[in-house]
Amino acid sequence: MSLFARHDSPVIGALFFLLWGPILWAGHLTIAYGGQALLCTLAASSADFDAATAIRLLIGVTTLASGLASVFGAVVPRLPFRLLLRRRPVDADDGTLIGIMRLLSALASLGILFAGVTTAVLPVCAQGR
Amino acid sequence: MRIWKTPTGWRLPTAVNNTVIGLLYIGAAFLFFVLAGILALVMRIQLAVGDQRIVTQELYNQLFTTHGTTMMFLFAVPAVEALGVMLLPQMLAARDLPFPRLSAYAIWAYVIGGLVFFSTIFYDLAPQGGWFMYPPLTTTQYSPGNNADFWLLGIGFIEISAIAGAIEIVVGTLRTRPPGMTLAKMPIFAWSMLIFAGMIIFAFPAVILATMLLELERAFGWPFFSAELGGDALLWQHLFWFFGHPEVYIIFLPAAGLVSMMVPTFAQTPLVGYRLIVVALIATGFFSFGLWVHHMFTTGIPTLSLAFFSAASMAVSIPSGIQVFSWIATIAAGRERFRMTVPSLFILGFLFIFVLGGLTGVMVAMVPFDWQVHDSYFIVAHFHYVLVGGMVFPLFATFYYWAPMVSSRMLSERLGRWTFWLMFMGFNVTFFPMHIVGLQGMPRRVWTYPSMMGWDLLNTISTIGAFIIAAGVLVFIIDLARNFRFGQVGPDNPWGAGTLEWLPNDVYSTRSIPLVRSREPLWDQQNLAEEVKNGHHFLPGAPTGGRETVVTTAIEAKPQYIIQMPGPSWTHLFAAVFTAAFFLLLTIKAVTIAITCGVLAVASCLIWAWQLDRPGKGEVDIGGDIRVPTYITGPQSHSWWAMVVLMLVMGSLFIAYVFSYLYLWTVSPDVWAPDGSPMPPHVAYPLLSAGLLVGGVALLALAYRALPDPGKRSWEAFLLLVLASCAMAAAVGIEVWGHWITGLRPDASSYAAMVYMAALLTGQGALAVIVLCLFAGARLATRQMDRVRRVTFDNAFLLYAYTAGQGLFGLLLVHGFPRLLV
Amino acid sequence: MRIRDILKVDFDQLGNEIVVVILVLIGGITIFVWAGYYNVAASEKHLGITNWILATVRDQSIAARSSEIEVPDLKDRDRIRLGAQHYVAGCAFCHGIPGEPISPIAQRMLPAPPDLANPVNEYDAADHFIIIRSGLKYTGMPAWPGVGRDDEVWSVVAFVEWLQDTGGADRRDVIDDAGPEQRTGGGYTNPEAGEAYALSNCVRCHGDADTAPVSRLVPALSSQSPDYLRRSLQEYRNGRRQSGFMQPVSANLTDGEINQLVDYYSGLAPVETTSPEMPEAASIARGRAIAAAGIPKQEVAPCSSCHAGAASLQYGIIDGLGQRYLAGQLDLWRKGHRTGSDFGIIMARSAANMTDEQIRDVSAYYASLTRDLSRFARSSPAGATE
Amino acid sequence: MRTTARRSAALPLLVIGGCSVEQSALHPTGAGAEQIYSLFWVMTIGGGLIFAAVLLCTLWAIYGGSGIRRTLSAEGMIYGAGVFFPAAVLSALLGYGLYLMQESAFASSPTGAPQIAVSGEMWWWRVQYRDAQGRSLESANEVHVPVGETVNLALTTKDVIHSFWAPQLAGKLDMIPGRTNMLSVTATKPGISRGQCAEYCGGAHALMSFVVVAHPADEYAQWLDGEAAPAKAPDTEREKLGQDLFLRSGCGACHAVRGTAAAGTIGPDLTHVGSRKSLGAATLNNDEASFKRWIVDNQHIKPENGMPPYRIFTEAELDALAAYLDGLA
Repeated sequence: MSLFARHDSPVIGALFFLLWGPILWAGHLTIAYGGQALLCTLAASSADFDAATAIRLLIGVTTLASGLASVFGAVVPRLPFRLLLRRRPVDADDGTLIGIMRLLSALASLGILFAGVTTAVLPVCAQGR
Repeated sequence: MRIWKTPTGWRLPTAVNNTVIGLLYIGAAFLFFVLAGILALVMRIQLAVGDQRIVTQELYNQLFTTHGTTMMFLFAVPAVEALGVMLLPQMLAARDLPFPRLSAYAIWAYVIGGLVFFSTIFYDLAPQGGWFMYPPLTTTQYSPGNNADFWLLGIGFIEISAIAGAIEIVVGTLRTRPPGMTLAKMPIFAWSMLIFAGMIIFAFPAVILATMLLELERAFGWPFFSAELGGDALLWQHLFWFFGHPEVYIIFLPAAGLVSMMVPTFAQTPLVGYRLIVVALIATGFFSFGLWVHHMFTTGIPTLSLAFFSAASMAVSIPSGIQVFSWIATIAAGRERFRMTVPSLFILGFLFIFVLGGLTGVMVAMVPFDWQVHDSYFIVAHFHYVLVGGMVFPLFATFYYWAPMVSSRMLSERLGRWTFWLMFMGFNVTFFPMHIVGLQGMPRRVWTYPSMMGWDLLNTISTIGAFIIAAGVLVFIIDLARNFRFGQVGPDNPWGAGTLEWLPNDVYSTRSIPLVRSREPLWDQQNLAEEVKNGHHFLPGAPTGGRETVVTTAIEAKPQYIIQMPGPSWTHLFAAVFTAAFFLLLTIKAVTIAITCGVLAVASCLIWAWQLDRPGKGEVDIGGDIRVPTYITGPQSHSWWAMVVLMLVMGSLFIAYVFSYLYLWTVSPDVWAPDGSPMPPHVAYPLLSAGLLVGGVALLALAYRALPDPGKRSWEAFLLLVLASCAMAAAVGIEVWGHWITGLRPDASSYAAMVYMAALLTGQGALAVIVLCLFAGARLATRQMDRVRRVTFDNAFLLYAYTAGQGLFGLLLVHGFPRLLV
Repeated sequence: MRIRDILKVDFDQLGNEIVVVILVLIGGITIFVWAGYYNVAASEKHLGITNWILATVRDQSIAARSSEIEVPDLKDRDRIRLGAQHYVAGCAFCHGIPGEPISPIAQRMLPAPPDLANPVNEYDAADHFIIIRSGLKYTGMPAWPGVGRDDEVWSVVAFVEWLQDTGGADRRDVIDDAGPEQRTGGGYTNPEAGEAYALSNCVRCHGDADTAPVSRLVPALSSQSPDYLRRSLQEYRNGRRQSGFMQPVSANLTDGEINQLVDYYSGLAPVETTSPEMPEAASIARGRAIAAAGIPKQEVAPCSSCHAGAASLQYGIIDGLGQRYLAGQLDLWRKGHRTGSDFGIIMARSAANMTDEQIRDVSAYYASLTRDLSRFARSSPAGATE
Repeated sequence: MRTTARRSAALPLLVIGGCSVEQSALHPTGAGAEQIYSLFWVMTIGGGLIFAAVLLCTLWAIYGGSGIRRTLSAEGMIYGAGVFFPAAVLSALLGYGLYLMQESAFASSPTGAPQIAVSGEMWWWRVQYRDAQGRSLESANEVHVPVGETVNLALTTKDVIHSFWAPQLAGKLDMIPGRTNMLSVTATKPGISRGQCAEYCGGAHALMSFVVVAHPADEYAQWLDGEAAPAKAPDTEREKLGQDLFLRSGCGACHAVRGTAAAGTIGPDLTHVGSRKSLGAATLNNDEASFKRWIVDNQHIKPENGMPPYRIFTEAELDALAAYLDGLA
């Protein structure tokens, strides 16, 4: 089979590698929005529960964690490549996949930053109108 | 070749070849575009000046609802899916899509359902709730007639045909690429169709669940959306817009992919920034799922939540920026000047309008500004700029660019230019003034406005513009009528493009499937066309004696095996007709006839499936001394992949349900179990039900081991299959029975409705699984399934395992969550 | 694949024969019709086969439409007695009354109107409802004149069912009791003969100075507001108010006759109804609340603001009317069958969102009141427009 | 194909109060609207420049010299113009947006401020004023606010989703069944402006408008007292006949006129209907002719609205009734 590449990559692994950034961004948004909604409901039902700090803490930590993970993916793509595709990048096609993955992770980290920074500024559960 | 001959005469509807049904698909989509366009003209006449009473209030409300619904559901998504069905196989040099009858079924269901839905405007039965159908306006209290049901059932069922097409395109893009076309060498249109299909798989189920909930509330009073019984009108908006916004990107991405195919041809240079455009497509696809709440900025949701989605709405504009600048770079990188043909004119028109629409999009992503312009004519202007600019202009470019592939004569340049300039000028004259009228306070969806408001002049200009667009489309239709000759393929590669769809191909696509080494094979491999024509590449003949194409691995595109594809048949056509009849008869409450049509639809599907899964023909040589099997089971089989994609669809439907369950708890905790409603039954019930589900899976594992050798029959496997189906049915029955005896009735509160909804979703899956298991049993009994030839069994096993898993998680949620709150 | 080959279907062989057969058929039918060969005279009996075909088509069509009809309680004496009155006035001419022969004119119709006392074909109550409400083409059986007045049709159906069960044996209790001779509105002395005849048509059902209405479904007109009575009769006459009973009766009343009837009835003192059904107190209490405050959540206005105290006399006085009559009228407004007149539209707006239980309660409350006669001593405002 | 003769039934609308009443977000007279107005201009100018730049690049790419085309075709240009430049602009824009949202979030005044409860009902607005003295009085289709003072609007709905939008005051806020949304507005200039329902609510959604009247601070208390007073007794003979007709024709079943027997809560409160700036939720001008046309023909002016047409009066009675209602200043 000299006509074709010498390696075979696991499909699921390749998929998760390619979407490394976006998946982190999606996780961050789910935790942020879902956490805020659930905690605001708890705060509404029981007076003593202080929603503001809990939400800011939760979203702060999630932003930090997912932001760093996606920046890490953008800066050192070879590690997740070896981890998920269980082989080393070899030829131009792998180079293209890595290139795509890096920019996606960079964009995702920007999205995470955009969403994360809002928590620091705005009141947590207020309707604010 | 005789094998691929398209049936003629009154047997034409049985055709499944992608070019034939693709053309029907495009034709139907264009017909709906013209019809909805005429509705828009009537609306513009009514709004030309203030205080007009040409169109009554009720008719206008039906007009704008039908215009919106037809454009979004019956024109936009089907048109891009049709381009996928028509162009993708040719671009990937595949003989056809992996499941030709499935796409034929989807297309016929769409055509019939769409025509019946659109016809409701003629006999005063068209829905009046707007294309978004917000409850409580669309509940029976405020829309008592059948109008709303036509939207809920008619459009709901057409989404099912869109999902069928999406499954087809995912498997087609990943598995039927020509040998050598690795992921990184795939044409951009294939990338955009892959992401398009992926988005449909995760977005459409949300609106299908919402449609089911609203139809249940309208028909049986399950209070999901009525506030006094614990429901919430915003639940519908969340579910609808979680689908709504990805849908507009579902419409835009394929159009962007088409532009990325045409620009390099007219610049006669490879696309600059291939990676960047792929990143842009994937990023747009992902970010579009994270910004649905920007349609709900004015509903009083806390500002912090709004800020999350405002951030995501801004982030999504970056990928569009990347694509625009990549196209400009490609135009600049062209050796000679960018050729000014009709398609390139449409592309430049697209750039102009889409960029302006994108900028107003960023403006509207700002929450405070959206508080001012939401639901005003500013938004009408914005989305027409991004949708008409972003999709209709590339579509017209595609008509002119790819016409030679299906018509023996090219469309005329002269008429084409007239069409372009009329549409371009008309578009801006119509929709730019709407920005100003919107800011002057004119809200959307108003059948008239007082003439003292000073909006008359701008609205009159918009009406004149609308007629100019109509003139442009008319010129295009004249051009179509004069030059489009349905018949053998036109001149070879008139534009000098680089991608495979311009290889000389006939009804069976290319004579042989080429080995691909780069992104523009026609440019890089000189006499590829002659080599392919003389059959020097893969699969020149038809070794299995039927319709087949090569299946390659997803990433590296190494040949793996040959698919044997089914040919023309009546069964999928009847299945489509009866499915359409089932849903549409339900809307007018003719229940008995509807159920019979439903049963007939399932029967036709079973007959259709009976002709599939033909025995393998052993190893065959496909050329280049490569021998591949013709029958394969297990995770590499394309039907396994299709089942996985189907399970993703059912999974996202279930996740949307879990979101709705938790959301309704946050809205009305007082209605929830410990104090608001009776507690779920004793834990024995869910445990028994769960036990049955897990037991069923075990039974199927045993049946797998008991599969007979080829040619023999095994009664144990048959028995195990039947037992497993009964176990599943019993599990669902016990779950429902458990709740019924606690006195919980589904129409009591939103909590109760949600509890029964879980059982209903699992029951829906169970019904499909039982039919599949019994079908597998029948195959087993007639010696058509054995240890080697077991694709049907694999599919049944997969679906069974998934439904059991979903059932278990449903039990955990419904029985566990209330106990957490105690 | 040309368009030609795609649509080419081998019609050629079949074509010729089909065309010939069609031409022959058309020619034959035109000659048969043009020459007037078929004898449409009612005196000539149908051929056996034609009879069978017409009968089967008729019965199948009736059966198809009567399958989903819900049959109310037809043993209800009030329905039977009301139905009897209409039957005597309208239907007897063709279908005859037990003991009296069918008029010779009706006997010469083809198909002849069936003698309902001893039925030939086995129609059930639902079939009778469809026949009486929708009528039968080409048979002389008219459709029910009051559009949407299914309640009236059920009264006639109740009487027909009673007629078929008993064969008209105990006529006295049902028909004769309210026969035209006994109830001439005794105390009313009016010289012109015409008025006496007009009054006899009203007295048959509504009773007179000393007899109560023939059934609880019939409203007692004594001491009713004269403006309301005048307007009702005018609306029955010009068809803006639909009723199978009242429209035929008031179709050729002159204004003079209307005024005299109005003066007669509005001057009478209310007559004690023979067996007033006593609704239970809880229902009356709920009814009183609705009458006083309405149901704002369902946009139902309080009844007292138009039907009590100083309200205009254009709105009828409903104290003391029968509960079943009031409930029936409210149901008509809710279904939109009494919105022909300007006043009907106003009443329909309130009745639109009422539930069955609320209608029963309000009707029970007003039925339990005794009429306050001083209400219309003052002069009422200028008459309402036509 | 434009209609030549305008059908006679089209209802001519006179201009309310002399000048054409503004409903434009481009002429803000409220604090919220002014902030958004400045944001609008910043974004429009910025957007315009970017749009021009993109057009310029496209023209250069097609017709430019080989030098400019070489720079444009470099992948680095896509990174620069397509990723970094938008990221920078969007970050600034996001910052500006968060600043504004934070402003409006903390600007919503404490509970002490005067409160107006506005309830959206299918195709008109029920407005209840609750002031410091605890008085609660009802009016319809008009929102009176003091200039300079923040007012809290409690937005609810009786049936479907509506949206309270007074473009000159502030952004819109939806009225969702089962929820009460609080919108705080601060008028900055006295004068009359107009607002409209912005969320499609079926039927006559297009005719569900209202008038916003901003009173100078000192006059507001005086206006409120006037509004709280019961209805003025009719003085002329025609008005007395009109009141008598009003009470005896059952109008009190749905409408309330404080100080008379009419106490209905289904329809709008008519105690001071004569002084309102418009009729039929800002669909008709407020004069006797409009009263008569509304009473007799409201189903044609505003199809499917809640009031049945009252065609039971003679011409003389109608005049009296209209005079009485117009007199309820």
